[in-house]
Amino acid sequence: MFALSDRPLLEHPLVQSLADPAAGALVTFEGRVRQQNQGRAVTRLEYEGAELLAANEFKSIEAEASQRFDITQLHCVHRTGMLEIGEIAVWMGVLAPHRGPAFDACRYVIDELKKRLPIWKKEYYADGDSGWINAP
Amino acid sequence: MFALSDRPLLEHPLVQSLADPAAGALVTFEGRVRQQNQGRAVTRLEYEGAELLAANEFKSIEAEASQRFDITQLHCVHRTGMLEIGEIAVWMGVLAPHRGPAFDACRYVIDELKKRLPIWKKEYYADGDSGWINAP
Amino acid sequence: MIQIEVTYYAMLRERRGLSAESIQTEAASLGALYDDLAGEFGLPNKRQHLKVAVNDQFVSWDSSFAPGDRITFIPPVSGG
Amino acid sequence: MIQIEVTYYAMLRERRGLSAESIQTEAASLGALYDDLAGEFGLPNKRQHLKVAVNDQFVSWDSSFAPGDRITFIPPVSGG
Repeated sequence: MFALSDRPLLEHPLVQSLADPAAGALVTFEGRVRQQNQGRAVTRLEYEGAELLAANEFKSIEAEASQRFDITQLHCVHRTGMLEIGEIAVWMGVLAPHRGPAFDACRYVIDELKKRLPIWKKEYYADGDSGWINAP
Repeated sequence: MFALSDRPLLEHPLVQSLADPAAGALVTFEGRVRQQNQGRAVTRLEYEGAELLAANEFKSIEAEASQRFDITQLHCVHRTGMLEIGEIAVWMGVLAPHRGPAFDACRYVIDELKKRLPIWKKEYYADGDSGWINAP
Repeated sequence: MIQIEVTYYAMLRERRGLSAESIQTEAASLGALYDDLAGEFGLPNKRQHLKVAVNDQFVSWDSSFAPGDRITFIPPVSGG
Repeated sequence: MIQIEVTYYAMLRERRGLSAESIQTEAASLGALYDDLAGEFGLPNKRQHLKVAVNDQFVSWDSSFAPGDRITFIPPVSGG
């Protein structure tokens, strides 16, 4: 399951509701706002997402992960709006009977998410400049 | 850093105190008590550890991980005492500038921990039997 | 001439100056529609760097569209 | 004859019936010490399946030991 949220992610119900008595392993990934990117000092970040399209595309990624890896539950939340340094931009958790597939699936999903989900990041720099990442 | 704890792990200071403004990625692993192991219904588990020896051996594992992977912080807590189904037996978190090394280091450390740390698990089964795992 | 809804995000939204608008168009495909809008509003992205969705499903640039469809142009993504 | 402290864990602790004890021994190596104790108390593990530590550092079975050392026999581990 996937959601966008404009609130601190660890408060989100999807973060709290991973549970399965058959699961022996939980792997989580958090992407946090770094104070620099490619050598430039970053002061804050802004994220924007196309919510329904992102949810649809995440369903495809989740189906791929479930087919490739023996996992029981997968939750992911991505932040929108303005974020300060150290805040969590994306959180995901994968439950599985065993740890190998939990690691593999978590890594697969974050890699695909970054390539495919319609979410955009704007960086604000210490020198006052700003820009959308991947803009032409 | 490593600790043993006889309390629910998510309350432990080492779980709460991972933070580094240079870190862009956090990968965590939780090993949870499963309701069955190798086809037998498990009702609860007991863990026992050799604390100082485990802390020393974890330092070696942590040094290996820091040498192999670009990580900034590694915390791990292992539970001792009696655990119910679904409780967390081991928690670890790895902070790194980027996600690849965070995943790789987390996986390396849990694999080595399971092989090398002087910690023992006793399973209690639904049929009333019990036994130390890996006992001869 | 049909009426559709166009939704803009990120750099496209900023350049256009709004998030969504209703448009009358005679374009025969999504590709032609984008080229028209890019010319009219000076949208910064070349079409080969974008993807396109109709009613929240990704589709190909040569797809057609129907009155009332919601069309979204997807600039290069940078989530995570 | 020297006095040392032996610590037991898990299956060894259960079989011995205690966690630690002071022992007088004439054994010349850790291997000989374990063999003596295993024979006396019926410890379940063969030595080749164990590791041994002196004062919380792993050492080899042919290491010697000194009066007052704390010796721990490590059965096969199963943490995580």
